Amino acid sequence: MRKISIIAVSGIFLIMGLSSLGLAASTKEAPKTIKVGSSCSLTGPFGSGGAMCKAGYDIAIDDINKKGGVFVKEFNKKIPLELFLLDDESNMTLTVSRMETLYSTNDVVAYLGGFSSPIHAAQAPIAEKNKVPFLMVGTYLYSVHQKGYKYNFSPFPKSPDCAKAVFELLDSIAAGQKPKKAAIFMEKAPVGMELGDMWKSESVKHGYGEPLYRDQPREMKDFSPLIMAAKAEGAEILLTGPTTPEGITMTKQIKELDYNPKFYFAYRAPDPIAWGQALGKDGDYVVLGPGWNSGLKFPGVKELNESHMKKFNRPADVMTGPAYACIQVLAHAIEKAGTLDRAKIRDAIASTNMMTVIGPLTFRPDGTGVVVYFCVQWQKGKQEVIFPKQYATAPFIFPMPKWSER
Amino acid sequence: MSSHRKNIFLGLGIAILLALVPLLTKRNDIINIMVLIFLYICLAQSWNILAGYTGQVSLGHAAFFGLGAITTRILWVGGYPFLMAFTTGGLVAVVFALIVGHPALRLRGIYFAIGTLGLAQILKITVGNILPTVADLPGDYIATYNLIPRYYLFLILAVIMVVVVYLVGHSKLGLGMVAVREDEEAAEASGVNPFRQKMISLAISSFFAGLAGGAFAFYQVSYYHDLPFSPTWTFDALLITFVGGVGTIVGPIIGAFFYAIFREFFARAFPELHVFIFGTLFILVVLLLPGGLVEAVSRIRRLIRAKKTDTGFS
Amino acid sequence: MGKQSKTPLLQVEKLVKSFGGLMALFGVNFEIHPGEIFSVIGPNGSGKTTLFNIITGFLKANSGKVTFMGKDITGLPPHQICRQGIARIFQLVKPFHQLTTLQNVMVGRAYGKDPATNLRKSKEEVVEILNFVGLGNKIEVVASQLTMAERKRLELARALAAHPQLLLLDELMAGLNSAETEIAMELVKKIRGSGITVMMVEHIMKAVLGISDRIMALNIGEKIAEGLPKDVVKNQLVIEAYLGK
Amino acid sequence: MNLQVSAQSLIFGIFVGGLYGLAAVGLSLVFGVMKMLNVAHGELLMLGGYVTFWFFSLYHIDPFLSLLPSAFVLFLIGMGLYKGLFSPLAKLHEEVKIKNSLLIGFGLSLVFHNLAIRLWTADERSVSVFYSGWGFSLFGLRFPFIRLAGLVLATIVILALQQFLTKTYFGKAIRATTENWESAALMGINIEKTSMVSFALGAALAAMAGTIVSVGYAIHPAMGLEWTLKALIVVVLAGLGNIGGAFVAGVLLGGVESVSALFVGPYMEVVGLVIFLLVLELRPQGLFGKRSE
Amino acid sequence: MLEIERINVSYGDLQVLWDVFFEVKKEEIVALIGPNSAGKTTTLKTVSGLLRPFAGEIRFEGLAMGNMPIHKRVEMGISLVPEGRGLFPGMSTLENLELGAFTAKGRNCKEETLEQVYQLFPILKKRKKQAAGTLSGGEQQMLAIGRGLMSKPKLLLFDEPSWGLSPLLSKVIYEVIGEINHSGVTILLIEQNVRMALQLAKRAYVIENGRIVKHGDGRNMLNDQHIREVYLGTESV
Repeated sequence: MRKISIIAVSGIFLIMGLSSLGLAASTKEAPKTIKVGSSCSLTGPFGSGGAMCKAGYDIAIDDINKKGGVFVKEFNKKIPLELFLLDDESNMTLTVSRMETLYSTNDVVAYLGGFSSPIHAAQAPIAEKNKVPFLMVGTYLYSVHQKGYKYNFSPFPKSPDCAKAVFELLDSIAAGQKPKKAAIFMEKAPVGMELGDMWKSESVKHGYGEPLYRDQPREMKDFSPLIMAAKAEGAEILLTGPTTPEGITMTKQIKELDYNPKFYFAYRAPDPIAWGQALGKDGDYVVLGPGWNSGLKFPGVKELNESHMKKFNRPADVMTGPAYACIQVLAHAIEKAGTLDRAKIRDAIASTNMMTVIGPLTFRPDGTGVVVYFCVQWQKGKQEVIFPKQYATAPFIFPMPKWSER
Repeated sequence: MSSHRKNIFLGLGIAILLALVPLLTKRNDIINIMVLIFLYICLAQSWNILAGYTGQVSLGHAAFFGLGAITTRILWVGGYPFLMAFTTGGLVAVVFALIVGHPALRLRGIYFAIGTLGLAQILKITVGNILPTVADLPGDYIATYNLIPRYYLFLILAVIMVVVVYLVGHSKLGLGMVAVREDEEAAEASGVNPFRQKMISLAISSFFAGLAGGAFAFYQVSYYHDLPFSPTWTFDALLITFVGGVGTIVGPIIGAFFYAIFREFFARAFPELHVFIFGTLFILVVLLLPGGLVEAVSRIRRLIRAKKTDTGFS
Repeated sequence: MGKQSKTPLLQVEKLVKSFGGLMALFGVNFEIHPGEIFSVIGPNGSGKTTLFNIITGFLKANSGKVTFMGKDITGLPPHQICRQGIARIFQLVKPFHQLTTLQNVMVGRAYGKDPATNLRKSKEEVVEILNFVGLGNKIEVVASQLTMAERKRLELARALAAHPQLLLLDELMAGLNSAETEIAMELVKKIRGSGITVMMVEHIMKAVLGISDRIMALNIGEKIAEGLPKDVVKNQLVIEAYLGK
Repeated sequence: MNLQVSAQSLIFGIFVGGLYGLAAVGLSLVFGVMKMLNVAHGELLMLGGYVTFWFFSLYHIDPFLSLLPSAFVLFLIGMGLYKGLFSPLAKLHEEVKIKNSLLIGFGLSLVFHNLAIRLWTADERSVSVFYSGWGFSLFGLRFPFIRLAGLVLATIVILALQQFLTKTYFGKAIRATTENWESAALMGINIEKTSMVSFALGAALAAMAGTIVSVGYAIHPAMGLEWTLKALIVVVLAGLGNIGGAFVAGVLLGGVESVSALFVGPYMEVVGLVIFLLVLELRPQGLFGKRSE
Repeated sequence: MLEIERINVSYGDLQVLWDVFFEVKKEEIVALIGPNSAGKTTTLKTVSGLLRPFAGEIRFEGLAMGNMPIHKRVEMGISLVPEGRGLFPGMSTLENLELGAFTAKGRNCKEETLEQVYQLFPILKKRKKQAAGTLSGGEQQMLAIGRGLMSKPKLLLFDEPSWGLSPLLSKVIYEVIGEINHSGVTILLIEQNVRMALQLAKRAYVIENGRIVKHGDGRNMLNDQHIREVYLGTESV
């Protein structure tokens, strides 16, 4: 009797599970929608980045569907896009499961990225395995593109772009004012090491000498051991990559310890608009490389900002632009391919050569985007593009004023 | 014993049924969620041996899972045959368990729980620092990656795990473990060496946690090396076992189904509120069924029985 | 009257135990001979249970020596002492609550002296023991469902299943009514009859006097009398300690 | 590494440690009185931080002024949680109680996490007052006002709590309940009420820690778990139910971590944990725990 | 004053009291005697509210107590000196005593009662700053009794006041119990040391296996054949 009820209960679970999966339809008639999927972090530590991406996807799809959708030659009609976005709870195993769900249940023609490098590291091979074109933003991770994957594309800067651009920016400083000695604090994690090592060699290459290099422990709450070391060494260039909450704490402590680097670059931490809200004027002068900025003059940016304004009462966030561009690239590729066949869409993406909200875009054979690397600086509570010069919305302020002189 | 035979037939039946799943569906998401369920069963069941049967609530389970994963992955990708890498993973976890077992098992109750949590965290941070790279597979592995063998590996592992727990539960060894859990002094007075029982149970627990880690390393294509050491694996095992029914053999199984399927179901149905909804459901289950989901099973059973004998009463 | 052979089964010498500053046992000496029923009496807090706990290894004595069958067992852990052939019951019974009576007793059988390796084969013997203590009709009952008196019997059965040569009974009769006490006394006699030496701590005088071969009286950690029941009970020190002046 | 750098790191480590301590004290109080393990403690801390953030961004109330109001809000929430979710567990057997309180705490942490995202978005927040970053120097060492104030306030709160627990009748009732709830009930102490107030106090203490975190560090909806884990380790390090000890242990751990970060970098947490394990091996009852017979 | 009517009590599935009944009149000393685990402690716990009967009724001063919580019963004037003393070992002697006076009534005349307790047990005054857990057995018992008195109870329940005490100390404690009774406090006690209890008690009830089997005058009981057999031994005295 007991065993039967156990079977009954597990049966109920199974049926619930299976029925919730729904049944995938596969006919040759024109589908009602073109399905795209994203396993994105809405909860957990990557939740804030995930939310920025989601906004970009939503607005872009809205914009396209307002015009009736994407024209697919195979069916000779415009078909609207439909986004299936599942929360992966910032969990690297759940995200695999969600990717499979999107593939099997929702039968998506393309994947869109989530947010953060560890999540993408887990997602990329799934796209490759399922042979679904995958467009990802919100990660600098370069190594993932060096594995010969064919379905992974990223219209987003990668570690080498950042390493190069940061030192080009430094080189643009007048000879007499050039800062001396760099301090690098990076997490011992794939991106941290990748970018940290590149900065290290760029520093030597560009004549700034061997930098002070410190591994930043994860979930650090007190950065004084790092800051004091940099201060003691007289490092005038600070290059680092904390998470946003860590970066907020670090900046507060830099001020408290009266450490005055002339140049302060942080990847990822100052990206969200929350940086400025959280730090106020103390967040100013920090330079970041977010891949995009709402002040850029590329076509479509203005409209994107307006839509974002309507929804969230502020111009689009840094991840929102690249996320929007993903949809632009995808729509363009589908139209070019004229079919919903994933392999053909993949080929169309690979041959992308178009203007997007993040600027002109093509892809290298490894799937990384040939994108403009924008250096952005927080100025008066706003993110301003300062590099490359032709896109600048404001001049680069250097050196960063001393805390006592602000 | 006829109940023995019934149990074995029932188990076999379910296992065969599950073995047929990949033949009935080509859908990776179903296969995938089943893999997740089997993984949870292995994790929870191996934790259950130590916590449920022997009464030692450990929060360091992720350490064994992680050791199994890292060993298997490195050896396998390094070119050794998978089965050898897989078994070595389990053994490395056991060796670690034997080393830390002596000092750790001297601690009692919450001190043991938090102490083992500390141990696991040390290992996680150390691994994260020594191997900060992505543990990924060479491109040609991915080209040939197939979920089906993973499915069967996990299924077989889960079945073995359940069988082992069943056998241990019905053996002299299991009797001694449960005696230690129920009353350490009384067990000692009856000739049971509590420390030995705890050590054996820790060894079994860590071996299977290590194997589960190895299977994970075989399944998950690409991840950071310290991911399998993350405390969430421990908490998953604990929550699944507790919510299913600790110290029972069906508890972790029901718990794993509940935990994986409901979470997946809500995540699909309510992308923005699923965590809230699942949390609420979880609290409700705990408040209404303090003995775990197995209690629901026994309540249903009682209900059925009450219906049958209803005539006489009231 | 017990048969007094030359080598004692259990020999306790100069046992001293203190908790913090409190002296619980102060140089206690005694011997138990094979086949006898030896009782320890004394008011609460006189050190009887402490004595039991030291003999069975649950407490470490500050000094002194315990010899069992000519072998020094001082300081051995409880499970080894059990395997040497000393089993005990606890004053506050400690059944394995979630296990059936059969499983409870099986623990003793599987881990005590001459441990069983095949549980199924020893089931018969365990059932026999359960019958012996009068729980034959409760084989599949979970221990938490038993009454207090039944739990005592269960505890006794579990101890017997460990095949002891010496059985230590801590207040076996406590909580039993006169009729049940009679039955328990018969049981103890039968146990002794089967060749097991019995040492017991008991409050119920009727029982102590009825079945003991020898009695030792403790008061505040010291031995105040030892001898035949009829002598000990007339000892003035014992009367004062036990019943008040 | 020169002495000044080490000393500076030690000072900053102590500032963080004060927070570890404050977070642990609330958890310890709840565990001591009720034998319940509230793993949603970190989420209560997070809520406290957000309440402070709310006061600051909506009404421009200085976070140090809103310390008590935030604590009060969480006190009320704590009372509600106890009444609704935890009091049914009070009558369960001790082990089942710990287990089920842990499970409910887990469910709660999910609920609060998601709720915070809906209410405040997943963005990271921090309260920056006009005087943040200000401070004074002593022997070449920097003492920022906000961190000093945080530590001083935490110390005052703990001292006040100690006074409350040792000097007032109600405080004594809480301690009595911790030591022996049956006897406490026999003294005429209302156990249900004492438990509820202790739980609410635990939540209020978490809120104060949250307030200080929101000023000197950053808050975000996912921050709960790491604080819960840290608090758990500190509670056990100090010895269960030892309230003043938990604070001291927290300060010690914070100091050790920061100084060791100078020498072992990313292994800094390992140093703290190794010390923790050594303490457990040598003193299984914790640093300040009493040995029970 | 206290009327117990056929109460039945169980621990989970295990019933331990069957139809236990007795009464205690104002200013009486009543003893409840019986072998270990006969249900004496359970009875006291039920009276004080730590356990609830599933059948039967307890009335105090004519008021049915039903589901009244423990602390309300203390406020009404029932105080228990529990088995094994139940002190707060980490708190000082004085704090233990103060907690005894937790009720409003107790608090009102705290200082006064404290003086009385110190008079009964002068040693407690000397030990007032010492943690209760570090006191000797006798001192702990004194503290437990003193604490019981602090709430100004009308009815004081003693669970084995001579537990773990030397005969001499037991005697002292018993004298004090007598004194307390003289000051107007009604007393219900359970005791292993039957002779002592019966000498002091006005009336006594015998409980065996969870049932009341006998009751009568305290001193007469000392000569009762059954009592002598069961508790004092046939051959002794």
